[in-house]
Amino acid sequence: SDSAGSGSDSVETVTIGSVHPLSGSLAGVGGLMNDGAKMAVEDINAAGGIESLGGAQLELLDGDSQGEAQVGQSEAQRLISDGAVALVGTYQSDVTQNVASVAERSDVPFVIDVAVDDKILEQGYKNTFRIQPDASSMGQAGAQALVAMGEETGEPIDSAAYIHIEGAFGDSVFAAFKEEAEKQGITITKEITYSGSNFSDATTQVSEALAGNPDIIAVTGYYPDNLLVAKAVGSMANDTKAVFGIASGAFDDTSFPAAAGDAGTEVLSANYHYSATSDRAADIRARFEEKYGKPMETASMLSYQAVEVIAEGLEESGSDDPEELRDAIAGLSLEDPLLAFDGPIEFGEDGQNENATVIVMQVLDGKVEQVFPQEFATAELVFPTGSGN
Amino acid sequence: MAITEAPAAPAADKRNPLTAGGTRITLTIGGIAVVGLALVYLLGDREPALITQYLVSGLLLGGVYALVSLGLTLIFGVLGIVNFAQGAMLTLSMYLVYVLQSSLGLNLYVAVVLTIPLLFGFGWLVQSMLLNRLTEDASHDRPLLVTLGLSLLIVNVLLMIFGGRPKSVDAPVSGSIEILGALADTQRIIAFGGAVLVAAALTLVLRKTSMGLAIRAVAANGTGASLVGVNVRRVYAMTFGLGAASVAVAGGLITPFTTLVPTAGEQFTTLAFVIVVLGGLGSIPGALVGGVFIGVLQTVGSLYLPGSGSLILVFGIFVLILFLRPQGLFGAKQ
Amino acid sequence: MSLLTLDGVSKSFGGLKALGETTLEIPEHEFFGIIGPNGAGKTTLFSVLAGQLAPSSGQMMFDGVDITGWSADKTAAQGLVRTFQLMRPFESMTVLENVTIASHNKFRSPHKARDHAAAVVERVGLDSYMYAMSGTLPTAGLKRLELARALALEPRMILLDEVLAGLVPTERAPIIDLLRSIHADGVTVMFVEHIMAAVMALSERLLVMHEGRELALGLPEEVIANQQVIDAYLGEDYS
Amino acid sequence: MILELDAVSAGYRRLEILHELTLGVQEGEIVSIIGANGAGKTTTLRAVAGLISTSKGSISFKGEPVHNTRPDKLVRSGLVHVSQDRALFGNLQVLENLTMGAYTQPRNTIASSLEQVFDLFPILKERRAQRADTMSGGQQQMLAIGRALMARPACLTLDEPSIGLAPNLVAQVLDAITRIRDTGVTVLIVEQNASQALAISDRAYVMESGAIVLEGTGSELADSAEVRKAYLGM
Amino acid sequence: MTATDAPAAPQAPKLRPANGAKRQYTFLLIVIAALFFVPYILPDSAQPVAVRTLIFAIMAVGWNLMSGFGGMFSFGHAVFFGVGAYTDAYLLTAFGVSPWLSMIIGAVLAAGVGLTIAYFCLRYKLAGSYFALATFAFAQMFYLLSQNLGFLNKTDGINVPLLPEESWAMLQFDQDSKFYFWIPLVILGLAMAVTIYFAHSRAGQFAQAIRDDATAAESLGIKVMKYRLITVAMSCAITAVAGAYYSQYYLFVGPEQAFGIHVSTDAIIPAVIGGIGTIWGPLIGAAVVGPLSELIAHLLRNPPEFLEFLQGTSGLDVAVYAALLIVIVIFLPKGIYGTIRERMRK
Ligand SMILES: Nc1ncnc2c1ncn2[C@@H]1O[C@H](COP(=O)(O)OP(=O)(O)OP(=O)(O)O)[C@@H](O)[C@H]1O
Ligand SMILES: Nc1ncnc2c1ncn2[C@@H]1O[C@H](COP(=O)(O)OP(=O)(O)OP(=O)(O)O)[C@@H](O)[C@H]1O
Ligand SMILES: [Mg+2]
Ligand SMILES: [Mg+2]
Repeated sequence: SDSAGSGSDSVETVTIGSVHPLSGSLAGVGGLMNDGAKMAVEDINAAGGIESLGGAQLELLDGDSQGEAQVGQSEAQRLISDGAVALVGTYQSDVTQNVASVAERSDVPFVIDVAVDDKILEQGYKNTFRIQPDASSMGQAGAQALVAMGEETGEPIDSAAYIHIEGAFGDSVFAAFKEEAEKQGITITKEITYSGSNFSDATTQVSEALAGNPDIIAVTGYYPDNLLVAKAVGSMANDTKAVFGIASGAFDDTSFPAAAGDAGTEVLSANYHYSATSDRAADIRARFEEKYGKPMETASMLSYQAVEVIAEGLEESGSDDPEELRDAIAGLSLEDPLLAFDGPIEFGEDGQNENATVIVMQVLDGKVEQVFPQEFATAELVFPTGSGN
Repeated sequence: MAITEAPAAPAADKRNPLTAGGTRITLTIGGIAVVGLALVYLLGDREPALITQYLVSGLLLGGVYALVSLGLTLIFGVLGIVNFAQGAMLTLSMYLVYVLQSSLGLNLYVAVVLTIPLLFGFGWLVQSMLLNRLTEDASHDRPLLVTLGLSLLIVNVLLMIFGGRPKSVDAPVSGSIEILGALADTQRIIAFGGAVLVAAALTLVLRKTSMGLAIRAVAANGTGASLVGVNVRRVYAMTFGLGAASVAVAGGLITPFTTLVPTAGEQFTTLAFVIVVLGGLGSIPGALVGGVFIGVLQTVGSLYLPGSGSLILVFGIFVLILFLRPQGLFGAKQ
Repeated sequence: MSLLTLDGVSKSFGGLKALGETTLEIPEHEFFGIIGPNGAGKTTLFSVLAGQLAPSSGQMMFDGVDITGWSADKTAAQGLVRTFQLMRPFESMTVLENVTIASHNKFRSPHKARDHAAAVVERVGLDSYMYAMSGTLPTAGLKRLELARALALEPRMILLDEVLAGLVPTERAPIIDLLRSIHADGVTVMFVEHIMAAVMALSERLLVMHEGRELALGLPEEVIANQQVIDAYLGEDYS
Repeated sequence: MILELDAVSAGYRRLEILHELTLGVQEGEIVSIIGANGAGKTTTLRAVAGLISTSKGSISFKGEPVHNTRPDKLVRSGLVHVSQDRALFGNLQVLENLTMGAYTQPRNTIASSLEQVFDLFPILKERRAQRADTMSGGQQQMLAIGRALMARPACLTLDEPSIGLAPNLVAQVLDAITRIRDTGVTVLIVEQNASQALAISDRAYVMESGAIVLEGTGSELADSAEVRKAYLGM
Repeated sequence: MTATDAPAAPQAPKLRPANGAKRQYTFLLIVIAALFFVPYILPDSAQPVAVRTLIFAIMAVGWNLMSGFGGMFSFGHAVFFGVGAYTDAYLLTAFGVSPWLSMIIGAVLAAGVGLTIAYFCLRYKLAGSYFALATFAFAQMFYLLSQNLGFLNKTDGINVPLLPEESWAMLQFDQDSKFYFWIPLVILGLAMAVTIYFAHSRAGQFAQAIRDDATAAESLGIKVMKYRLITVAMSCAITAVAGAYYSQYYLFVGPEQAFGIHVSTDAIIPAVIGGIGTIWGPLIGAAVVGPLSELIAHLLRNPPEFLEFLQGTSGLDVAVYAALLIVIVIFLPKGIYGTIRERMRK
């Protein structure tokens, strides 16, 4: 690809490629993410574009991975040869993997908005960055949050049963959780796995989890299956203190409270999340919802953020040369993140955002509220929850 | 229709395979199941209460599987079509229920009843517009590709209309009851009942109506049927329509406990094939028993093989049965 | 010395004994006819001999070799070849290709196999259909094709299952002549037929089967005079 | 004429087999078609039965044009075909096959039709609970004819009903056909056993390469030197 | 008695003299030579699609051997593709084995797996849809197994590490290198050559005879199981090479990419669309199907004015693709090549 810019400051448009699953089973979230990225581009352009490039306008080219790794890869290649100087994407770990290799070979920076697998950044690729926390740090942070919440409410947690999806995502979140939890004195009474591709009833998994009388049931997985888990817990007599999602695809989704009904009440979720206490985030969400008629989920906010990261990189480097852009992103410190993070967005050696972290949400009054830590809280934590009945 | 090369036994099953009860087979499967479960209870090294919960959940899951498979067994058994759009049709019916409920504010079960004729019509159209010619050519690769295309088409059109965000419906009943200390979700019990009802209704249609007679005749010999005055194309369309109508019941009854996205039904397609072949092509009781059998096998199996492990077991048993009893549990030998 | 010997050979399908214990000796170069009512077990006998079906009991010797339980391809390679009552052409192939398939088993060289096949096709009188797709042949052509494929294997003994059925009388004559010439070449022939004129003209010995068993065996004239044969098979017109 | 073919052309895909073929059958007749293998006899009956479409010409039944009409509609109007391969419902019982034959008839007539068929072929009554595909060749042929009769045809077309049958059965079947005709059914029959067929026929056609070359009464043709030489092998 | 005019004599059957394999080899050479220049014509952005199309074509050629020429309809070719893909990725990452060698090892392994599966399916006389479903079930088992096997990294899949330099031995080039196109092109050429050779060989003729009528073939002395298995082994081996190349080109393989249902259908669709059981069918089919979804997506991204309103509707491109697929299957019953050939013959 020879479309990389010259580095002069007479550029008119800078192209960013966005690869997300716009069709297939993940089309729902993929579409939201694409819209998030689009809106970021529009906002930046409306605010005068990239100043250091003489007010250059951003342009977003979108690619549809269809949820398949090889399609994602060829879409990424297409976008780069059509002039993209940076990529954002892609939601799925395997697709992200392939896009990361394209980015590396083409020397184009790639900012991962969502993709959880630790492994992606373990390849030693220098062009790939990730904003969200990775799987193992979420597991670890989840355990820490749990302990802290227990201490704060005076309801110490001694044991947990863990239900998670099979595969890299679930396994690594669980492993990190377990390590940290055991360090903190929490026993894991049971690890129960299920297959994500064929899961239409969670009663057995939940009853197995409840059999050990754990203080809490921890859950990691995607939307449909976690919804099933919540419903199953809701239907069974138990005296656990809480259902606690860690990197759960469902529990902090805006559609979850309605879908789960009573079973969703007071369910907790430790996850990366848009910052509900940030006015900037609130403004973006409001405009998003008005524009697209759909609530802006966290994943979508991450795509927005990823475009901002690239824009900031362009601003810093004053060049649309991908390699200079890459260096600028690597050295970035982006204040006022839209996500509830522990500080500015800064990438470590491996490209991971070092200040990425999870916060705890809870379903209260049919809404997802941020409850922990205190600095991000929008509502009062209820713990132990009513799920023990 | 696909026929194995296995030599035929004389007068194997004098009854008609579409509705044959297969008492002996039922007893055999029942026996194996009871012995297997007894072994699990005695030697399984798990708490009995837990096993009971798995068993009950497995039975109820089996009911769902059976519901989805009942329509397929007609389509596969009579028309010989490997219908890859089964899962997509299931999703379609779920969205129809959703639309009826959210736009007209109908009670869920009323919506389900209204969906039945809609899907019947859909099935009728699909068969008469897309598949009839291929069915007559007795080709099996082309219908397979057409239904594959159809499945993609349905899923993506749903995506275009409804987007990919999860939807949900309100159910008038909820909660659960206790059976032998195990918890059984009311909606799933209703779905199970639905499966039995649909099976009974289909059996009645096949046994007692002249259309049922015609369907059986077409299944036995298409040309022969046309030579006694059966409008074969109409029977094809009717059969696909009936298959689709059963799918409507399935979709409607599982909607309350399923996350409604355009790909929601997909996970059932594969297992439905396993169940239909297991039960015997075109056998209504076979689909029912096969569904329950697979549901229990998968669920109880997951006590020892968690996650996808129990599915390997399911496919393993499937292949074994294909080898040892290719006509399926309830199929008469060809 | 007998070419083919059956000793107590039988075949059952489930509970049905399609072929009862049969003992039979066919000397080299005999022209041996079989008749019998529908369902008597004639085709079953052929299938057992040719290896399509494994016998339920008994022993079969061909050319001094025990062929009991042999598969069809092995039996054919040994020189015992059958044709089918319901014709089974390889429909995606031309007539010549059909026959070449068989002659490939005799000749490794593709050219030799082809030339041999072409000669056989001519011999059975299908030369004008040489390159026609076999699926479009009329009945008479298919019957000849069945014969041609069997002949291309240069068998020692050939089992013909109703090669004349479905042929109009005028079509029968050339096939009957062909069978005679095959026999004259030294091939032992065993055939099943319902067309009595041909049966009488061709058979040196005639076996009548009934419900899987031998009802009569002997010279054709003797056999058709047998009252039991008339009752079970021929009907009053022949009495 | 209850059945009339006028300059009918038909065939398979692009291959035309029948070339402007013309023939007719009077009510209450047995008419047979004889001819060489591949002459197109089966094709003719299949065109009449609606199993293949015609490209030219017309077929009329009871005065109505019926070419390119679906087989099931023809059955309803009384034109019933027994195909060469019998097309029985193999995994259904004999009785079910027969009942199915009366698919187009009012239910209350089934019993009396059955009685007639059983009269004609007592063996079917005896074996009514047997699966069709386990019956012997001749029995299956009787079942096929019996099933056709259940539809109470005005006109019955039969394709080689005696093929592969033992000599005594050939006689039986042909005899049955005469008796069927005697009940008022018109019969159009294709037969290899030309001499026996001609013996029971009122009229007959000789077919060659997809067209009619000779027609006459059964005995005329049976006596014709030309026919004897060409088709009877005498 | 009336005599009608004797009709015209039956037309003599059309002759179809043997057309040796030579003409087909020549044609193949011309086609491959012409395709050689494709990377010079295509824009960079289309090259990945071209490579993907070639991979489809190789799979389809492999599938067609077993299912088209051999008549054993496989609905589980993902098994062989996946075995090839994983063999490559695993041997490379675990032992640093060169992909060229892995292709051969993968092919041999896949042939072995194919032989085992086919042997049992054939032994138990599965045919038609039953055979298809059995192979499908095996593919599902492999899929589930690969998700559960630790040495294959479970659901994580295996990454092929990126090399700093181009390397022929390790089959890695610059992202836009034309070799990424030419190598599968040569593999495709070889696979086609194998098909042509096989179709005309004694073994291939036997296989086709068995497909048409196994009982008749056996009674003519053909060892049915042997020739069926030969066909299966070749088919699986070719498909595995496609899989190995996949791992090298995409540098990543996981259970879904290796054994997913869509992999099996990717092998079937081009062959059926092009013409099943024909030599050129899979090639033509792949050439049509491979770029189809891309073309539709392209059209919808930059729609002509009257279609402007469709822009950005997610799912539309796949829906259009699906509709076209249905139409092609229904209206070209013998596939594109099969239909053309039939027209020409008549
Ligand atoms: N594969 C099979 N399974 C069960 N029964 C069979 C099978 N093949 C043949 N039979 C039965 O075995 C008996 C003998 O059949 P066979 O085909 O040998 O008769 P045949 O003497 O050749 O009759 P025809 O003159 O009608 O050809 C029949 O009753 C038939 O129904
Ligand atoms: N399905 C078909 N496709 C192509 N050609 C066919 C088909 N069926 C028959 N034919 C051809 O049509 C011609 C007439 O066949 P038809 O069966 O009508 O003859 P027939 O007079 O009944 O002869 P037979 O005595 O052999 O039954 C033959 O040349 C035959 O090869
Ligand atoms: Mg016979
Ligand atoms: Mg005929």
